[in-house]
Amino acid sequence: MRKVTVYITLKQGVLDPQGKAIQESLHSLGYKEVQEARVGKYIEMQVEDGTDIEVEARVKQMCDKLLANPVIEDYHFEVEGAVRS
Amino acid sequence: MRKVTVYITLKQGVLDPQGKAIQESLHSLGYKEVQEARVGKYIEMQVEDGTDIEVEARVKQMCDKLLANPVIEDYHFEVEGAVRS
Amino acid sequence: MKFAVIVFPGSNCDRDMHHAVQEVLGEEADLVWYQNSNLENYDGILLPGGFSYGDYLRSGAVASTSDVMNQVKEHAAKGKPVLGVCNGFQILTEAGLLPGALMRNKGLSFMCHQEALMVQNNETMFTGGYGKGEVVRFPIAHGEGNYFCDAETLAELKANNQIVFTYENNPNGSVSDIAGITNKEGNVLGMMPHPERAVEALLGSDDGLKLFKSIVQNWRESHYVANA
Amino acid sequence: MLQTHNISPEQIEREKLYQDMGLSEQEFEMVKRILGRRPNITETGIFSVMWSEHCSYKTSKPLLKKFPTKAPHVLQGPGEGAGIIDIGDNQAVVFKIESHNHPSAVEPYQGAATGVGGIIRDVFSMGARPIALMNSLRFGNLTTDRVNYLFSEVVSGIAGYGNCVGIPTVGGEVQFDDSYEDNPLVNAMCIGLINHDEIQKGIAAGIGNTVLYAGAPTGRDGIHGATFASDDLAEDAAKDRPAVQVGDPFMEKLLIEACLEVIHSDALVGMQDMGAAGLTSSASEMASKAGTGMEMNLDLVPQREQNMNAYELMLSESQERMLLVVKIGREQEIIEVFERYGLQAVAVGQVIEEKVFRIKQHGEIQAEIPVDALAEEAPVYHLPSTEAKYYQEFQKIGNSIPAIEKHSEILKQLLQQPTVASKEWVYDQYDSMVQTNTVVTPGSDAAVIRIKGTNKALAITTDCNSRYIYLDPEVGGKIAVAEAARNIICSGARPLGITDGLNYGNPTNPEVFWQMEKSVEGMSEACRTLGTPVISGNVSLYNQSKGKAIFPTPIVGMVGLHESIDHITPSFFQSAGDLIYLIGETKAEFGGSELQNILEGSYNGKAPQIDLAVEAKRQEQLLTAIKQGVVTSAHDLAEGGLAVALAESLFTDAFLGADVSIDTDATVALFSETQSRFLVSVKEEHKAVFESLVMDAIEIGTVTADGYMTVHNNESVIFSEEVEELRNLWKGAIPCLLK
Ligand SMILES: Nc1ncnc2c1ncn2[C@@H]1O[C@H](COP(=O)(O)OP(=O)(O)O)[C@@H](O)[C@H]1O
Ligand SMILES: [Mg+2]
Repeated sequence: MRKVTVYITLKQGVLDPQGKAIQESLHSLGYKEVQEARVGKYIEMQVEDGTDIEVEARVKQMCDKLLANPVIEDYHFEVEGAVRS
Repeated sequence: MRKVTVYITLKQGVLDPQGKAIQESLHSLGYKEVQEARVGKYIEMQVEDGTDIEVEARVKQMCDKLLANPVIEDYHFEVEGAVRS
Repeated sequence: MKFAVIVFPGSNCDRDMHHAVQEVLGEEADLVWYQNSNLENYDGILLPGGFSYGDYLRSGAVASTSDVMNQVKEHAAKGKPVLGVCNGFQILTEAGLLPGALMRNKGLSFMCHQEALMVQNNETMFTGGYGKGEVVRFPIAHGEGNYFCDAETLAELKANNQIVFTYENNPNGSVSDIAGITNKEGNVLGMMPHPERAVEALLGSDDGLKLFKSIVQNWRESHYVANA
Repeated sequence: MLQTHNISPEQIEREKLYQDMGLSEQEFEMVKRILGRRPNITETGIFSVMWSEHCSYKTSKPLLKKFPTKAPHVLQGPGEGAGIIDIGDNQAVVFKIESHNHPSAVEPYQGAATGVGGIIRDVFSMGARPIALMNSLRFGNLTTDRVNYLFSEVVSGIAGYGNCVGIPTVGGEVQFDDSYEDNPLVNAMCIGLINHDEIQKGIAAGIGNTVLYAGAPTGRDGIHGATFASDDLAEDAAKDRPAVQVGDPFMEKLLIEACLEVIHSDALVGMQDMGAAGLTSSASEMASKAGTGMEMNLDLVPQREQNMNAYELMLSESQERMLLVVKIGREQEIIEVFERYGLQAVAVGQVIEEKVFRIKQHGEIQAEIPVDALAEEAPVYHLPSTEAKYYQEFQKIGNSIPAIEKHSEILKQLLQQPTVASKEWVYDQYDSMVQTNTVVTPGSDAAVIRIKGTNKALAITTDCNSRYIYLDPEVGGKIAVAEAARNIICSGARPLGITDGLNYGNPTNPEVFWQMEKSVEGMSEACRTLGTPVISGNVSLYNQSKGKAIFPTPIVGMVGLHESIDHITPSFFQSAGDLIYLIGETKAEFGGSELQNILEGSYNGKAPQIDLAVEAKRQEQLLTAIKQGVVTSAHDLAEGGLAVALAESLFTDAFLGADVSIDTDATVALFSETQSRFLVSVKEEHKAVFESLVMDAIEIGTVTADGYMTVHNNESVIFSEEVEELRNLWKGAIPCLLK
């Protein structure tokens, strides 16, 4: 079993109303030092083991097909114990 | 300016319908190797600089006061360039 | 009896609540903007539904941190009635005035239709007008009404009779079919279904009217005693 | 996306860059003549969006002239943000429909959401409080993952936006046909309520007055969206991706409240939303309408992204933005209102006498264009029109009666056709009750909204059976209007007027243009006969991909008035013992029918015919009967004919049944889609009065308590089916297809 973590963020330039609301509310709470906040998704999966290459290739497919919306989102992921490729 | 990344996940034992739905659709797409999927939030902030201690203390407050709901969520965060404390 | 309907940026059932109390129930009610407001002269506080702050981050989270909530807490501490409906319920849990949290519906999508509810506790200042076990029909309209709390909290809720309404057919996955709960003291009620949308038969149900009448009734009695 | 920094006018002409922006060579020459010089990149961009079909209606204008737009009760016809109709007591109803097809094909959630946001702004920019939303959708059949994805995401997008802004989504329609597979249609309609004295206009009057920018800061969202919407959907829609805009319904909600507050200030001169072509169209149109000019300094425009140039700022379609013209010296009081709602409002320019549109940035003039050149003087094309070949073939085909063994089986199939099946999966995701006015929620013929403080109510419906229009554009056009009116009448209201959402393929194809021309003529005639003027509308062309055009889909959004809430009539049977009447005779008409779809998997032959005089008479008589209180329920016959209408009338929690007898051929009687028919139930004691009021009503049976739908002819029982089973098939069909 491997832990795979997928990080999904909005593309640069794509409006992030949620991030904006969070930043404003942090300001009103006195955390004026927060200059920008952007919100993304964070998906943790337990995946049956395979070689790094296999797992990474499969996870990439999952992101492209389902997890991320390529029109407005970017993603990157980490496969536990994989040698950075 | 420092980049601060906050990871917010559902507590163990709190069920995650969204994660379950993702796992099911992944299965129906043929990715049967996915044993579990849990969805969390991922907040990237640009924060004015300060010492590691200061920044970390402030970010912790932000999480406790607003960003995470202790009833259902756990969080951890990374302050760019900070020495792991 | 004088009610304050708190209006947050993004509240959208505020006018409905105001209409229900002022036009249908015939009691006094003001729409009170969340900023520099003063709640001292109000007998009851109503937190309406909607999408305060767009429900960004978590529904009710941002609104729960606003100043006016401190006044709501003081008001509640005096034992005066506070009713939070839908987003109002979410705000109350986020603010810690009620236990638990409201999560995404188990089906993941927003739902809007009538639901049958059972009155589990008719001894609160909100439900005196109902019979115990009475089944009523209120509309629901939410995407995050899935009530969650841990086992101990649930046990407490039951022990103190804090569960006021339950769903007859649980639509959203709430633990123990919970649709509405009060605090220990019984003067703060949070519920996902919309009583203010059920005060006119023309719109499909007037079962909610009794809830508002109960609040007024209870207030009259306590004040009769107080002023006697 | 097109690179727009440091490009010289010469380069634009030499490399014909204007073509990438959607300007033809002739149009570019016109631009040069108007300016007396070569346009720079910003000016070229401004002309290209203002002269795009989306903004200029350059190919549809000649057709739109055919619509009847005037009537004593019309306070505002086409031209402003939305049309307005008087409903008495100093009140008026404001409504318009708008398409967001191309954006929804690329990013269904945001495309649909921003479509809803846009139409809402059209309505409150008139000064009206939005009180209801409708949506009319078209998708391919639910057989591919892509279509299922588009459908689910569009619905969530509409829900996500509409629910958050607190305007009830009270109805709509969804039709599924292959022609929409790559090109879904997403049309949203908004209805608002206003007092006569609060009506705003989008005008920039008063030389020297200040131009205020309010709402969201400008980003690079949707640059060239208007042009994008005026071209075929590229097979690789990816290249259009920069056009994706993201909506913020929370910001919209605050904008609504702030704008509806400032209209009460006499400091406000004019207000318009920034829709397609953003700052460019709102500013130039406001000036053009007022016969003035406008000067803007882009350095003052709130910006979300770094170093945006004039081209980007002028063409951005960032959402939730408004442009206001305010009396000079009175800016602050208006700005304060917006600030109280946490919104930015900034002075960005002023109204000038010289009728030019002058844009400055970094102390330089970035654009200087005669105002009228952009609006009034936009080119108009009279495109060639040719009667479609397929139509000529179809007209030769006679009406034959399909052979059917088991009518009950066909009924079950019909009820599971997604176009006929329950749309509960869709509308349960919409808050249809917020604002506590919704008397009739989604699920009936028309939605009904009561008007607080009066005894009146409004009925709303959207309709367009594009299969008929494809088979016969003119007849189909008449039917679309007539069906909408039927739905309004059945609810007990009198039709007031319509808004039209015209969706077609590529108009430069003469056969497509012919479809447009004929369907508009048909609609116009129906509008005249039924007394429903066209007060607003929207045109979406180039709805085709891989060279295949969608079915011509001119959606009719109709609003009606209940003079008394006592007239509100359900479309479902109410109690056992009531008599069931069918109004109107039935002919063998199966062209474009749901039955034909099931049996042949395609549509061909003649569309059902319609006699508008008969239609008008029946509607009038039924409405009279309803108002006299002798009609218990009324439902129109549409897809699937009598069998489906009868079943639908039984799909309530009342667990009723029906026993009806038919004398003609069972297939014709049950499944023909002959027009101008209604199914009503009447109490025994009202029999005489009802029959004296409604001429063409034939008593066909009674409502029963046995929970069965039974149909027989004089010899034998044709079928007897358990209503609960039929209902489950009908309810379960769409969720099942999405699994
Ligand atoms: N996209 C939609 N959004 C909301 N309600 C819808 C939608 N599609 C269909 N409905 C509702 O489902 C019911 C049936 O729709 P439809 O079959 O088109 O009615 P009709 O044929 O009488 O016009 C109507 O009440 C309609 O408002
Ligand atoms: Mg109908």
